[in-house]
Amino acid sequence: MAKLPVQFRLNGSDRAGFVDPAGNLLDLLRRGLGDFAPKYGCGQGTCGVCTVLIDGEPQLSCLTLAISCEGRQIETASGMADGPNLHPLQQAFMDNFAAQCGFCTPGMLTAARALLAKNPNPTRDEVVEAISGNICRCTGYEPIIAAILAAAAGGAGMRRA
Amino acid sequence: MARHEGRGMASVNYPIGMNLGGDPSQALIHSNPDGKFTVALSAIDLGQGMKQVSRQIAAETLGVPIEDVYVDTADSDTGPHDMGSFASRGTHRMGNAVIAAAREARGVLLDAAAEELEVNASDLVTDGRGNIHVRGAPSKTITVKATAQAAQFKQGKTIAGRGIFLIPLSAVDAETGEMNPNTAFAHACLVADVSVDDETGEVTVLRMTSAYELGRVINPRMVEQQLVGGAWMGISHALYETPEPYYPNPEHGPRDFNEYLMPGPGDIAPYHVTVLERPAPDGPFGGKGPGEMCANPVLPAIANAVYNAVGVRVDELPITPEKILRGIRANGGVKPGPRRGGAVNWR
Amino acid sequence: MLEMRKDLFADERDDNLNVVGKGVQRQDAPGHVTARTRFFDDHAFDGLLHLKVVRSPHHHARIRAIDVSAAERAPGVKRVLRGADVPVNKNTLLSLINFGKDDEPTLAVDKARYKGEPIVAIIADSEAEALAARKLVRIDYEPLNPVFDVEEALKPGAPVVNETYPGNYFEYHQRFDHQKLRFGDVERAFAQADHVVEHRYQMSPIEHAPTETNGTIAAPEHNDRYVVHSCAQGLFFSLGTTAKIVDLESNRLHFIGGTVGGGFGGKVDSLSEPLAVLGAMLTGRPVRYVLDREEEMLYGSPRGAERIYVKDGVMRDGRIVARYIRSYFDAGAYTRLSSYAAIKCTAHVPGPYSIPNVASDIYVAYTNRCPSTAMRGFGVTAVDFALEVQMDRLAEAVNMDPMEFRILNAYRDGDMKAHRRVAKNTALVECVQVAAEKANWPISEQARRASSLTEGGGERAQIPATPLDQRGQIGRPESRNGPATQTLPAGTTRIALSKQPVFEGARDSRPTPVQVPRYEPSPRQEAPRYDPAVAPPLPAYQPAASPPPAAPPPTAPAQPQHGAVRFSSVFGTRRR
Amino acid sequence: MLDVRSCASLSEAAGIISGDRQALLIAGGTLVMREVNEGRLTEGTLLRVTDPAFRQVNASGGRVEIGAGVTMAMVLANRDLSYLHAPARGIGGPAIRTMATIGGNLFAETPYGDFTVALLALGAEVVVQAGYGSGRAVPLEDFLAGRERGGQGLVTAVQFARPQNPSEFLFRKISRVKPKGISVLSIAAHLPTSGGRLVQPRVAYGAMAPVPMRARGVERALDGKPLDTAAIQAAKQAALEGTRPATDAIASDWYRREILPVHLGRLLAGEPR
Repeated sequence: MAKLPVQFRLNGSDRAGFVDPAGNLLDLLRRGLGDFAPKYGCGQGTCGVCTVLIDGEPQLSCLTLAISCEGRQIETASGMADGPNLHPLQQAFMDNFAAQCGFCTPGMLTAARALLAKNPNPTRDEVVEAISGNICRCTGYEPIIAAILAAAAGGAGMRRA
Repeated sequence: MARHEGRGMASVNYPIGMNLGGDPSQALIHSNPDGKFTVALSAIDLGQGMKQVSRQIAAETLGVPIEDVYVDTADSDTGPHDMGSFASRGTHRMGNAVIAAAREARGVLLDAAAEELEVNASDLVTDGRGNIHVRGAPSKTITVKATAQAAQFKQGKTIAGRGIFLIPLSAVDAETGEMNPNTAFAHACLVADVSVDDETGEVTVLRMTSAYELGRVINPRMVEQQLVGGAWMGISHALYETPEPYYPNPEHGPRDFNEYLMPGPGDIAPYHVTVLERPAPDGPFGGKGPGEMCANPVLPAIANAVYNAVGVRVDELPITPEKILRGIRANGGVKPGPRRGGAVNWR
Repeated sequence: MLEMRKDLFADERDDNLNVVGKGVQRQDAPGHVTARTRFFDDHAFDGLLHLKVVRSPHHHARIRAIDVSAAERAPGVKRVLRGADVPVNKNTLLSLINFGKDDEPTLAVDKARYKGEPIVAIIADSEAEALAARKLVRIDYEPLNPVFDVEEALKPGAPVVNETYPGNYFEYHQRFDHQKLRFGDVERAFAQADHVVEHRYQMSPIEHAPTETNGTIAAPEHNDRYVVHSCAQGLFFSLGTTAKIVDLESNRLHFIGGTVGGGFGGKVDSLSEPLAVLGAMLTGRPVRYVLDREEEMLYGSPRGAERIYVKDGVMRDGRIVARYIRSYFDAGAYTRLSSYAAIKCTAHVPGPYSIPNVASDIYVAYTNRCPSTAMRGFGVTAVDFALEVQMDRLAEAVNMDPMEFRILNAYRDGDMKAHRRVAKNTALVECVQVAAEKANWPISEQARRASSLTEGGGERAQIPATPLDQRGQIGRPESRNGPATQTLPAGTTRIALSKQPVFEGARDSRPTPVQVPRYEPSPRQEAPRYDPAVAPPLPAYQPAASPPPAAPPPTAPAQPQHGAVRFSSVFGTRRR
Repeated sequence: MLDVRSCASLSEAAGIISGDRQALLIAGGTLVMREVNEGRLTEGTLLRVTDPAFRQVNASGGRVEIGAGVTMAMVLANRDLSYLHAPARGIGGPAIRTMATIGGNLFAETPYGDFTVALLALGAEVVVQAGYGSGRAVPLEDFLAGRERGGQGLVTAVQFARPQNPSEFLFRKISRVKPKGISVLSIAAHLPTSGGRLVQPRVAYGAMAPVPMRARGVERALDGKPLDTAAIQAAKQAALEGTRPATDAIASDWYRREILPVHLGRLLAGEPR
């Protein structure tokens, strides 16, 4: 089966790749374009470690047909920092020791980023809801919730998300 | 409908390192010509913090700032042998190996500084900020950087160290089980407060309070990571998890994170930990290792709290709502135990 | 959330340290939050191939025929592997330390012993092609009766799960179908106790469920070597296991790992490394083998189930005078690490308490389920659950507060433990006291005054006279209920002390800031054997009574061994 | 290998589906892509529909029509559909909700498909288009009964009468994990009243049978009664009529039967779960 071309903007840059017709976005990002921020955790939509933003909406790249992303804006955790300057969410994850093995972290950050973009001052319950599709097996979630609330309190959502 | 609150506790100890010993760890440390150190290991960091623990232990032993130490792990070409990251052995075994390597490297470092300062190495001390000076005479000083440069370009010395740590292997007696198991044990006691819905059998963990004795705490923030995450896992083991929900019947195994039940971020219980430090005589700076035991007391404490709340003993994990409901039915209703204590005393 | 109690044991510590004890940032945190941390799968390779396995749909079945011809012809397929392609297709994980017999194939050949057992591996240009070809493999099975319950598995006539261990139990010391612990006379103590309480506890299996599934990328490297990006929890452990299975010298494997997306014990087994390396060897190309989530959940080896019977004798005043534990580890179809867990469990019995009479019989039973392996708290988590629920019951039976009951029975410095070694550096009492205080759970003045440093030792440091038995001999299930055969006199030890690491400055119980161990020889005997060619020496103690009915097996001849160290006396038979 | 075709119109997609048994519609991807990723779906054609009608919501009038390609997130963003926000929020986490569609939910296997339970209580009809003709409305219950047989055509939309009073629509999903977990069971109830009495109430369950089901016994017990303690008691008595719950990884059939009346009673009485 011939591969199909697909073009989109990834973290602000134009990128293109060739994919199997039924190939998923996660494989294209990782194997095709070398962006290893989204991870493979299940391929089922049950763990959230492959979460990316597509036109600003959080989506699971493992369940997304790559060719459906033609012309769209895709953002991953690789593009969160502004050059050497960490995004406030990234800094808050550091400050709150919210990463242990670090495997869920890119997906968590992306889920949190989607939340703060729409809701700069979330309640704890809203933070809990926002990360409810993201599995963390190390931290017990509490430091992650604390980090997102801290980033929000510091104005992460207002400044840039 | 009624919800019943109950309180239970459990106390445990936990062995550090492979039970019978025979599990060596090695470390290599070397300095670049600027007095910056690399620790080469083959130990695994799977989130527990192996890299950072080794880094702090190396910096402390070398007597240099922590920013001057990076830990490289794990590459079998550069990192010497280590048994692995399991059995709560990382901090204890590898920590000791890192100390040994760092001591050797520090010895060379101080020798080189002594040559530059024209004093005895035994009179030298480090200040942890990148300087070496003569004890009692802080003005007679040389930086670690200058020392390393002199060692490399003038003296022809390698500032490097090798370390290994091994608790030798123990035999086991076939008839008595006599053996030389672990040399270090950590300890804990945990109290769980729960609420049980007597119509659905659902358990809510209201809060947990614990005390852990872990030997020397190398990094309290990382200990907190382990204990908080481990307590979550303990709740999970107690109330939710199993790949065989009807064990020993092997059917209905979960295939994903939806079917494999674990507490979500909306199920978290407030948790307070107090840490005690009784240094292990053979631990690195007395450290033990909190990685494994942190879930263990949670399981029985919750089981005991459920019994205290509604009078049902669930002796088969996980303590599912179904098992509790069946227990209440078998008992002819709830039979709450005595109330234990009052409001928690958290600071 | 976390509070330090620096006042306790302060005189045993020097808190004047530079960076140890400080909550400084983790070295790996910047990489984690910027997503630059590289896990095993985060490496790009040109020409990467993908490996998927065909798994048994049966719990227990004879494999009559395997037809891979259609799969071999499928689009994109580069190679199909069967058991015969695996150079050393039988291994046991602890063979690296010479503990246990090789019992597990990498790809099953004649028989599938659990549902999900790998039988065929397919290597293709893409994952999709490997998955499509997987459907084309035809395997002819003859289903066999499975056994799933540990106690059923140990009964005579149960289906044989694993022919290496035909009784469905791991064989300890070439003599017994279980590991024994004997300390004092539990039967006599039960007879004298005011209350005897016995209950059965069952720990469910548990899946490690790391967010990163098991996987490996192996690729031919320059210098005729293979680079292996591994998720292993023990890098050299996995390297050694892989080298043995693919029959390569260890220096031809270059393992890179160290940054792992959660493990919890589930990445000790080297589930993916050997096949990925073999694939790279046979195709000359990089091969990636990653378990999908369903495979990880169902076939990625769980923490095994444990069934634990606890029987305690307790006096009216709250002292526990006897504890007997009979426990069954569900190993699944192959040994992996269960044999070791039973030993660790034995060392843990009777928990952190001083009990003058203790015995246990710990079995490792084989069943037709996915082999179980290590998990966080291995060998201890389940028995702690059983013991601490049992403790709650005992406290109720003697009408004592559960906290005070723990403190009363807690082990103290100087107490003799059931494995015949003195307890040191204990702190259970203090943990209970502090937890009670923080939880506002009132305890008596006497309990508050107790200390781990006092009341231990003395009479509590004695090793009691201990009846021995020959129950549970290998191949003789009828011997499981035999009488005691002799009594070991009080004070007897038979296992030489290992040379213990000694720290400078530790003797005055005030460690110097920097402790480095050196070794002192054991006071009584030289260190245990290290030469793999030397058979274990006879025990130092020779029984005065008549020898046990079963003749001790002959000393094994020296065999070429894969591992470096003969692993204690636990396993002594020749390895296959 | 799998091929993918994009269809600019719903009728084009319907035509292909009618003529090709190996053609499958992919909307949000939450069901189909998992089958692809795990290797169960390796042959055939996936159809993508780009027709705007597929993702259209018409919710302002008395008759509501929601395109089958409308996502849970779109439902949540639509104020006219506030009564459906609870079931929409019950589907997955935020990322799943931006992908999962109303149409896909109709095909989700138990214990999934909680949104469909809500639609069942609303008396929804499914618009099915077979071949190139126009769609026909099929009662949701009939659609679900025939779902396993397949071959019904392309689902293009769902339709239902807008509830007169949104507060008369109740939904509750019981899961072990909070806030996101799959169902032990779910209950939806549409309880229109007139003069203080219930008029033709509709109650539906998820995870209590192989497909979402109507609770006819409960409906009968409530019909024409005021929603008082006696009626709720009668509803609980009738709660299990017709149920055939499964035993799965989440719960046993026994447990589902035990707690269904409890949760039904709490929902009807306005008590927390």
